Amino acid sequence: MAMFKKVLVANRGEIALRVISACREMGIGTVAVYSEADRNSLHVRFADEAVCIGPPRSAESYLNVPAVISAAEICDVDAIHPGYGLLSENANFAEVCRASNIKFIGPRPEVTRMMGEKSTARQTMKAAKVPILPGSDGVIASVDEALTWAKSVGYPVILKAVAGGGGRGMRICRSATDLPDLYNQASTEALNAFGNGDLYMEKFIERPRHIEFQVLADEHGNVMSLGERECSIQRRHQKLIEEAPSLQVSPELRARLGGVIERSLREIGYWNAGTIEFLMDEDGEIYFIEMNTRIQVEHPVTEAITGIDLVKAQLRIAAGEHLSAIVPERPRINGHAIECRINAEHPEKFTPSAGKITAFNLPGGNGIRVDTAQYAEGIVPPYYDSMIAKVICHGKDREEAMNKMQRALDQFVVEGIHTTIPLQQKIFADPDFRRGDFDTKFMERFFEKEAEHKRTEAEG
Amino acid sequence: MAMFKKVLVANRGEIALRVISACREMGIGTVAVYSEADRNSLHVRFADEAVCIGPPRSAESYLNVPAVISAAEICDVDAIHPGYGLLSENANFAEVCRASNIKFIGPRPEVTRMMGEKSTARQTMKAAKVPILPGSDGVIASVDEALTWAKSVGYPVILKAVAGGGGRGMRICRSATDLPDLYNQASTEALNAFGNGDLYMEKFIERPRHIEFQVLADEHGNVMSLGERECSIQRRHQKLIEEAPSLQVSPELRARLGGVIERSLREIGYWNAGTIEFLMDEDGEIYFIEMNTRIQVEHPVTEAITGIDLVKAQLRIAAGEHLSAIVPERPRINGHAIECRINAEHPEKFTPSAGKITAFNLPGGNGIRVDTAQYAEGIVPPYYDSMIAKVICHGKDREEAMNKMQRALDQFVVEGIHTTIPLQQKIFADPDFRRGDFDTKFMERFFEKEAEHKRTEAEG
Amino acid sequence: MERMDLQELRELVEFLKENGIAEFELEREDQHVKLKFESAFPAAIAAAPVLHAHAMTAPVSAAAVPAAAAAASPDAPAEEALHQVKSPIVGTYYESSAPGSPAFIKVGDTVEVGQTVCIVEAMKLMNEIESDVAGEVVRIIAKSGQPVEYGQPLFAVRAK
Amino acid sequence: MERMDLQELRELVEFLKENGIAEFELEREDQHVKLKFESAFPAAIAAAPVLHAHAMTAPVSAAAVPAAAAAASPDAPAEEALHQVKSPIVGTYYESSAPGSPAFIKVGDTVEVGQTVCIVEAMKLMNEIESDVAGEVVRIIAKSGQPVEYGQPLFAVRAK
Repeated sequence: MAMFKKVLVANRGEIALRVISACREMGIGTVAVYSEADRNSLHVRFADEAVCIGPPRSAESYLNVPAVISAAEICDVDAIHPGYGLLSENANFAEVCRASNIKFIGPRPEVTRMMGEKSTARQTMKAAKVPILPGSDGVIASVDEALTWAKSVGYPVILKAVAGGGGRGMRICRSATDLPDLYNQASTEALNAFGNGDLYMEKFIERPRHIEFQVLADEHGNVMSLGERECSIQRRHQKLIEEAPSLQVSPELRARLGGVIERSLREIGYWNAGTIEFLMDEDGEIYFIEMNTRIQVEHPVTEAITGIDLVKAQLRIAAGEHLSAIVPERPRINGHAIECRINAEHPEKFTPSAGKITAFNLPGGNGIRVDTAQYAEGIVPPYYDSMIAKVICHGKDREEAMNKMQRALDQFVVEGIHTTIPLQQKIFADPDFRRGDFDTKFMERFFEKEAEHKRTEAEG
Repeated sequence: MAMFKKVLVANRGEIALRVISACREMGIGTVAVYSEADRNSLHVRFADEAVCIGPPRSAESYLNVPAVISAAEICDVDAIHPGYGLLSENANFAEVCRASNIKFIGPRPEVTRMMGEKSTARQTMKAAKVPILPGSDGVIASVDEALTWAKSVGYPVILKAVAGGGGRGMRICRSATDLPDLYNQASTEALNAFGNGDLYMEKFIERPRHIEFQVLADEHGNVMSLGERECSIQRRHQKLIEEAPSLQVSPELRARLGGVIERSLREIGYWNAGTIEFLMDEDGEIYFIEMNTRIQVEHPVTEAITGIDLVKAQLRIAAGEHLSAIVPERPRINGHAIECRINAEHPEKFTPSAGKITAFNLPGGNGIRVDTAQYAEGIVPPYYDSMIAKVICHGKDREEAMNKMQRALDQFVVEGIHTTIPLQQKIFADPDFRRGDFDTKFMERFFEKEAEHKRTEAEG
Repeated sequence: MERMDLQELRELVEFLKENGIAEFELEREDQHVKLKFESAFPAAIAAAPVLHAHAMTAPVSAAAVPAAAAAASPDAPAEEALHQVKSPIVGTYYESSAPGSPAFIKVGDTVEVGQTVCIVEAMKLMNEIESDVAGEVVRIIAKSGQPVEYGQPLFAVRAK
Repeated sequence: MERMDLQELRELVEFLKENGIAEFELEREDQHVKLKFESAFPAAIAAAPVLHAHAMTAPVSAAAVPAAAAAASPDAPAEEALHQVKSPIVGTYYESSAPGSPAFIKVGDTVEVGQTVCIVEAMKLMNEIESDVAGEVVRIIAKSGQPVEYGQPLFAVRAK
């Protein structure tokens, strides 16, 4: 199959520009789509063609399947790249593309759908021998059964209401002695709250790390794991900082888990770039949580340390190329890379900060990559995701990458709106972060320390 | 010797910011110096301290040795990094630094002086077995002697007046038959023009390529060649585009010449980063022309393909570190890198274009590095070098690097002043350039083609 | 405007713009000038997209209507009074229901609100587009068979 | 524009910009001027250096002299009329020729053009700095032993 002549990019912001840039470098024509709020966006300016598909609200523009497909048809494109978010994991959209004879750059809709349902994905991965978070796999009938499950899962465990939500009917249990009481409390609470006292059990991880594996898979059954990223620095499940490699993943674990993932995705018939997300417990045990069947925000850290262009790889895979032509040999890991997501948010209150950017200076120089679609005098519209830029630093080791990031953040000037830069500057000065001593609860502790610090200062 | 605590950067623009960034990443304090015209420059903003050293004219500020030294003294710095140009190859300045107990980041003044005098440098390199441009090495007494020299040098040769200049008393000679007449013409012309008919002879290279080797050398006698860059795309001896590696340098030549250079610099007692410039003739023979004893504008292309930070290496060498700690093993060449120097000049008339930058969008994304000290609403003052930015693209091969550069140039928006971007966009679309079929005369032919093209269009 | 004629005003405006002045007011016994610029001088980067080729004919965007027009000529209100019927969807514009059939409307026709004025084909569906205004059709902007984007003007109508 | 022609306005704006003034209003019986710069001016990136610590005491730069002074008080022209004697070189400022010796000048003294007013040491050399103005010393700005940069104000003199 020949390479595409023209690709529509069904996204906005930095990822739209990222895909447009990759296409341009490959000689592929590009079509941008945009809402009325994005008329002056750089993805519109730098695409070969651009089509307005609706009013500002995403539901009426970027998520409007008929509008996107019509734009693709009137511009006569061969393929659609969905970026991340928006329509990227929408199996219906992928089906409409197929019906319209437009190549969707992603896996088959059936695979997207399977991986989109958490329990199906879990069962699929379990069957393929990928380690999943141990648990009761269903309703527990009695205290005795709970004790048996807990013994096999290993303490601590967490009891959750099947009908639950919001922490009600939920108990963390650290020993067999405590279990009967906690079981009864949780069941009663659940019954009162939801009219259903059924509970199930999962292994409880006190301080999980978020580790994810990047893969590339072609349409001919070839899969390659490109190693992991660690994304434990999160605020309310929103990643703030990502890095690769993870300090917690040994070459043996990387190779072993990579092998398991490669086999499982081959069985599923997966193709495209993809990410398998895991939690790692305090003992270094790792458990599957979900799979993302698209390019990921933090893909550049993997690009930095492997030298592989993941977006170009997506395009080549979708055009039918063999993985062996795209990645001739398993890449060595070269140095260490860290990414900061720069969001248009107040750095302490996290309120979104839309508006006009009055001053904008991007950091540059050795080992700094910036992915952004913003510019001086540009507008951050209030309708979409608050991320306005990604800064990626690549150094010979983690220490150098962190020092580069500090330097880059100091030189990243954004005025007119608030950004998370001051927060990230503080994180990079935090001794625990610098040592690599963190997990997904890091930000909670960080904010507590900050508050404590402020109280002390106020008193002093 | 411990690492410096504080370094003064005796330069301006992108290279000042480059050095400041390297220092920051190493935990070294920085002092910027600036003229009154540069008060709002980024090197002033991003240094820890900044000292105004004089009025706009370079001679009264950046080239004012007492002012720079006084600034270093009042700020109590350990060392001065001179960047390129300005005081970087001024042996007197290096001597004043030494006398003032401030470490000059560069070689000993004696070595700077030796390499600064062309004939001494030539003799030194010749003695160290570095190939130099063959020639008579002095005045030719007669036609017969000229014939003898020409035979040993090999045709074509060029006769030049010892007292000459501006092409007078100069003749290119392609065969022994023509030589006697040309010799007499040149001698007569020289006598009439300069009152001195003495001639000397050099090998004439019709279409030389500019090839230069990057080296690092420590203060303990260790030297390492980091391979070559090709800088043949020049306009009036001003480099416009540089790349590494050169298509013309085989691994064998790279290793052999690297070895010769390493030996010769060890003999000289050279330390610091440095660049040995050569001309390469049509047969691939290579001849020394001069050495630069400082960091070079185009150093980032070598950084891209070797992964070595040359400015950090300079700092570590000057602090007394061993090369083996800085570059543990000879680096492999990784892919291909190209740099464009973006000048504030009219892209056809080459008149300098100072003024206020009204819009500024830097290209970013995978494999793009930008070194600049400019920003939207910044001012390009009329007093200094016209270079406002460098764009460096790194790809897996030359084709990808060129495609990246085209994409990056398309996304590099500068308004309010003229830049060379439109010229470089045309060069990257030129079939000869893309094939690698060029030499230092390329730009002459390119402008002729452009003029021809315009004539044809006007007629058509 | 004897004291400050247009030429002088032009220079003043030019000067204020160069110096990034957003608001200016000058009052004297015989004269009062007050000026306020649009929030952004059309940011150069943002404004540029219109420079490069697009699949679509550029919709009448903010930048395209020079503020000068409004400011300069109170005696030429022609264009402003017209209502534009815009495409509510992306697709291909057709003037008639089938090849060879007469166009739904032509210049000089009177249209009512809700009257079908054209077809926009999207995803193989023929969507009848209705007028959102009543009045006289003054100009047909789109050409039959032409791709149109969301919000692209199709007709100019002098509203009644 | 007889009172305030463009040239005058130009100078005013230049002055306001240099001093980082965002808004300006002047009202007199016969005249009223009001000016507001675009938010971004003076360019935020450029203006910021004063925010971070420098070795030098910030020379009287733009930002330091509050424009308010000029704008607010036509009857307090104090600051403007003063001439600043600035350091012509980078170095260390000394008020006297040797420790313990009396200062070359003190507040209230009258200085002549060419009179030695202080020493700036640079590269171990004691450079005598001469006044470039004649008048009364109103304020001594620098402190003995303090490093000074090129153009840094040392004294304020009311010129005669």
